[in-house]
Amino acid sequence: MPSTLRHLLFIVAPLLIVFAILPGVYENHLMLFNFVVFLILAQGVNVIYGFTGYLPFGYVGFFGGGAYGFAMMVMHAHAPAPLALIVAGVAAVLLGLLLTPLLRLSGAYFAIANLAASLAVLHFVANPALEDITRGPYGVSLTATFNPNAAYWAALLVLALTLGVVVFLKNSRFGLALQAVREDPVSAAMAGVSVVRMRVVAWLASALIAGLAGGVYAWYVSVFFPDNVFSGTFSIFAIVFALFGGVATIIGPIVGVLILYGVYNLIGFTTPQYFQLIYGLLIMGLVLFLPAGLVSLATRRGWHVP
Amino acid sequence: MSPEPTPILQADGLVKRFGGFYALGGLTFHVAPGEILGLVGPNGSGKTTAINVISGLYAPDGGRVTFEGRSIGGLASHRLVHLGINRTFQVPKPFLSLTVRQNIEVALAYGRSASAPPSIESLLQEYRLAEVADRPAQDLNNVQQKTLDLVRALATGPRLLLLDELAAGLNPTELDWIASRIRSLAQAGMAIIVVEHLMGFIEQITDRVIVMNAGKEIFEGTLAVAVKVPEVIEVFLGGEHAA
Amino acid sequence: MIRKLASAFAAACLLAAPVLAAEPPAEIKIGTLYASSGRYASISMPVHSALKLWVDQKNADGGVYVKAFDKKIPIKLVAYDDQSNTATASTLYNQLITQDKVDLLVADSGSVLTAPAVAIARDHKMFLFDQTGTGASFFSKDNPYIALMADPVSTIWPKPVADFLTQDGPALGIKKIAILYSTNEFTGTQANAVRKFIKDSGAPVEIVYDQGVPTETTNYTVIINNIRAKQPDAVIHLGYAPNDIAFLRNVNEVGVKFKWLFCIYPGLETELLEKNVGVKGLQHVFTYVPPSELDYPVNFGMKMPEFRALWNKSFPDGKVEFGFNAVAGYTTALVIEKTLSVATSLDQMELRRAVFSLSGQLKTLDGTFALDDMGGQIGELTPLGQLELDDHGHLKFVAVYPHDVATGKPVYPRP
Amino acid sequence: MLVYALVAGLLFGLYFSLVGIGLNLVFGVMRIVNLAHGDFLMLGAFIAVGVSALAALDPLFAVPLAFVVFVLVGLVLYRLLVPRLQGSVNPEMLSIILFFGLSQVIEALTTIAFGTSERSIPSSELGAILAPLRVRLFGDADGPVELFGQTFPATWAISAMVSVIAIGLVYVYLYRTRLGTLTRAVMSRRDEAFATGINVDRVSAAAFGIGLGLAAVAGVFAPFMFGSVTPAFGEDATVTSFAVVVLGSLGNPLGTALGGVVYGISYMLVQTYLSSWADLLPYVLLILILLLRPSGLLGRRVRVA
Repeated sequence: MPSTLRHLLFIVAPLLIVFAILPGVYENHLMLFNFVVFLILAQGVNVIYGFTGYLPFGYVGFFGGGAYGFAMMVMHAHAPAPLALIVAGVAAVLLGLLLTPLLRLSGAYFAIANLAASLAVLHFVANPALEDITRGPYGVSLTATFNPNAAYWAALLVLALTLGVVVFLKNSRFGLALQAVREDPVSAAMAGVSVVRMRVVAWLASALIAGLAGGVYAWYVSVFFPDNVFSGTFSIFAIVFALFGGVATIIGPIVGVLILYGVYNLIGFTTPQYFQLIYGLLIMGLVLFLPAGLVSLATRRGWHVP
Repeated sequence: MSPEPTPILQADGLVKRFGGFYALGGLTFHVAPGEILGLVGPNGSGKTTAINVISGLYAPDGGRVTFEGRSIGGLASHRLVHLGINRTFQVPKPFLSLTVRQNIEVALAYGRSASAPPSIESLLQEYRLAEVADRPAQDLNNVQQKTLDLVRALATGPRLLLLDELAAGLNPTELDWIASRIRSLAQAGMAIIVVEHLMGFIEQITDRVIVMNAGKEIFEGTLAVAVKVPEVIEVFLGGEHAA
Repeated sequence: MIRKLASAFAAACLLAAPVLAAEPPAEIKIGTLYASSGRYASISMPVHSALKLWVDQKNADGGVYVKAFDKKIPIKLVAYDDQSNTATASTLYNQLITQDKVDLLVADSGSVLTAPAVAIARDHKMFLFDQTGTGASFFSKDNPYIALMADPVSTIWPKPVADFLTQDGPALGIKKIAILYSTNEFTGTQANAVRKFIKDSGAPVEIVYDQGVPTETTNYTVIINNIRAKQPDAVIHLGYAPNDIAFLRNVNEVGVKFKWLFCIYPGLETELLEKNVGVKGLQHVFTYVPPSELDYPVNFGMKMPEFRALWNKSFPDGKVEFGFNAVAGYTTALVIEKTLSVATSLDQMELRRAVFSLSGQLKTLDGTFALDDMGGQIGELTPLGQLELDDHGHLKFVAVYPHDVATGKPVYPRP
Repeated sequence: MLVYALVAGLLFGLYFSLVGIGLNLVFGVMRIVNLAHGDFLMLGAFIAVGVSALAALDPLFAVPLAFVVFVLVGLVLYRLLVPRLQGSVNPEMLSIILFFGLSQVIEALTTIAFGTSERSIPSSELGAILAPLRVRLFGDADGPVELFGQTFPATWAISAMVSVIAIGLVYVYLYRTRLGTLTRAVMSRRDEAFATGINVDRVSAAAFGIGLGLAAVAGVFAPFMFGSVTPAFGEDATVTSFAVVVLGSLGNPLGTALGGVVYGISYMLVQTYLSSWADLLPYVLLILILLLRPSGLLGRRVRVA
């Protein structure tokens, strides 16, 4: 069996099926929805960080951009949710195009510039001068498309698409070439890889993923402020989850989200007063003791991790 | 030497500046298919810069470089690879977290070799990497990494190959082995430019050398003749001319 | 629309019937969130602490009277920490509804953290006790599942300020007004409202400066200088507590004396502002007169002095400041208590009916509880007042507008 | 208005140089992105609040205290965190996440200890010991100071003055002491510094300690420059520090001073003429500088992929 099929059959399908069944069993649908959103975002981070080495510290810029793309379509064009969702993705891709010059930066410089870019987008969207377009700081209320159930299924669809992208990257020469670019751009160019084009494609793909996630999020929550959808914790969580599991793999980010976001919710439900403290310590421990993620426990033993 | 065929690469008055420093100050030379050309000269004479310009790492600031009659100055590296130019690096830079096989796969897939490229298995066998094929490149020793760098270049089916200090750090047996590989590549019609400090190695494999100083060529001919030219001797100051 | 509500109500009554027959529960579960850290912690903690105070007080007394079961039942407060993070807040609101199956859902403080609850509550047909989320977008005709407990909606809150300037102002010599606001939902909406009230009044006053600054602004020296250049007779500054602290400190440090200056938080969080700005810096400043100064006639719950004494006893370490937000939390609690004492079942639509039935009737230490038909709070209005020093050098409030509650004359211009 | 904005921007900017300089040192020497930088600032502010409230002393006394305490904290943290971090595959990236975790821990602990309310210090307390000097210079011991015929908060002038002194001392450290010279060597060529036998570990530990100490010193003035502080104050301060540092170029303390001033002046100009867009400024400046002049205003270092 080709590995692509194996990955789709034994990783992607079971995950999707579980999350399709869970709402019937477990009633905190928003928690399930947030799991799906973080699965999407963590894989989006995986695409850009895992496969090209750019750490998108302002990843939430695309997410918020998508959410506002969705909101503006609903508010101004009275578009139906599915169409608005597509526009959410397009909005994020356009934002990604605008930010492609950032790819000239390396390492921490890229991470910081990306963070600054996401904050710039936040303050732009939230400026009262744009009240007629974005509702500025006053927040949007999308009662016309309010349908959490449909939004949940849309989120699963976006997750399926995202996982499809990652499976493709993991099994294709394209993905291999991306990793080559990450390891050494000069050598990659000397292998005939168009370094700039590869990076831009990965960058836009991860922007699209976050934009769609932002779109379904806007659809689901329907009332939000700029601070809600541009909250830096989306970036941080997505990155920490992806790293915890292990990037450049399919299952790493999935395991990362399931375990770490699970633990996060467990702490939140049980010992709320030390929530932030415990979580901060957990993150530090992760970096110090498992810097290559959980999958490294397996790869260190020479096992292959998809 | 047989009568010279048409050159595959022709450099005319190449200039490369870094700030006010002229790394190349009007370098002119050519190389023909099937020929092994040595670039020699003291440190800082512009040998590696020449290779970097030809392989597209730097755009030239002046002069002209043509490959198979086509001007290639300033083209991006991957475009040059597709045209049939490739190189190795003084310090090899394989894709460390990828396996040896994956390293070669990338080049095979993206090299757009004009001729059918050699198969991955034959490359692994021929260059003694079969045993480590499924290990990540970071596990390889320096010589193996250098070989992998060469194989990565060969996988794109180049017609012009630039070798930057390939021989450094190899023991005599390995040197003989790699020299024979290079010669057989040339015999198959590949043009090869070798930058090297080891004069014995240069003498062993090159048909012709260009001696460089301060970004320009000061001698062209065989090494045996070069070492008798006073200007060349002066440049090396009795340095490395082992011949 | 009315028909829709009516049918929903009818359905609710049908559902309510079996609840009445059921055994009384061992406890009434009230679910809420708070932010112990992050950007909204300083407004969330006082509100939440007040709610907790009420729960402890009632439970010590055997619980609250619940009409649906005609007996006192202890309260269980299910509270989670959202850390000012709205995605976390969403999950936790949902957890409260679907897993903990709380009987009453109470939002976290402030509009940003209330926002996620609005849609979730509506989706699960849970009535949302909105404590201080004054966002105008929360209240719509097609959403019956929300009411604002303790703050007036932002669109009408600043009416006394505008009315004073347009009606009493010209006689005092106030002709030029400057408005400076932080660009967030809370203060931005109030700025819009003030501007509209002033323009619509037709009074001979002119707005000579009207600028929004980012909410993160903590540095007003240059802005103060720019306002001074316009020579306004009155300056309205609308910002959150940290903005007010920085603004007032800068005003004093630069040595500017605006003839008439209004800020929100000297009235709402007087102790906090006094600690950070100092008594001298607050003297002559106009602000909202908090309920703690007005001694509203109370027909339910503790009076202000009692509440304050209990607060100081319960939180002696001063980590959570007593102030308007503390009162807001307690007001929410009182609305809940009263609601439980009149609702004939714990069904959500019956709770809504009970809450709305209190409108205009319930008088707490926060003033008269009054709702518009969308659930927006239009009672509990705060008059305009001025901070002056009493004989002992302590701050006191002088209410100046509306005239029927006024306790003195405004000092204008500031000496 | 223009003159006022320019002078205010200068004072404000000099202070921001001090805010950023510790971050610069840590990143320049170790390639570590200290996302908890703003939290150390916040802790410095709490030390000042404590000195003022408990001991009733001029907050200026908190400056040496904060510096010494946080140099020590820095040395301990360095031992605990950095060697493990440097041993990983990509320390630069992982440091971002590690120090984000640390910032969470610091904020949580501070909240548990002090609560969430805004804290500050009366403006008149800062520089109380300088009162005789002020009487001689300005004629009174209280109230604003006059510069170019305009009045500015005295606290701003004092903060700016202390910032200049602190930056001067950093300059002396880097250019006039042996450890400082080695520090510069490590900054410019970390890889080669190892090869030349410099005790990179010692240099780094010192830089880390001094970086944290400087952040805490800047924090002492935060209650005056920002009106008040809360445990959540660190996050915004960190991002602004990055803007200042990147503006000026990394690894160059004079650059940070220039970056701070450029940032301060442009901030005040935007606030004067386009006030509601003022918060876009640091981010847009940061991105533009990175893209157009990647080495910063005074830098040589290449940071292009």
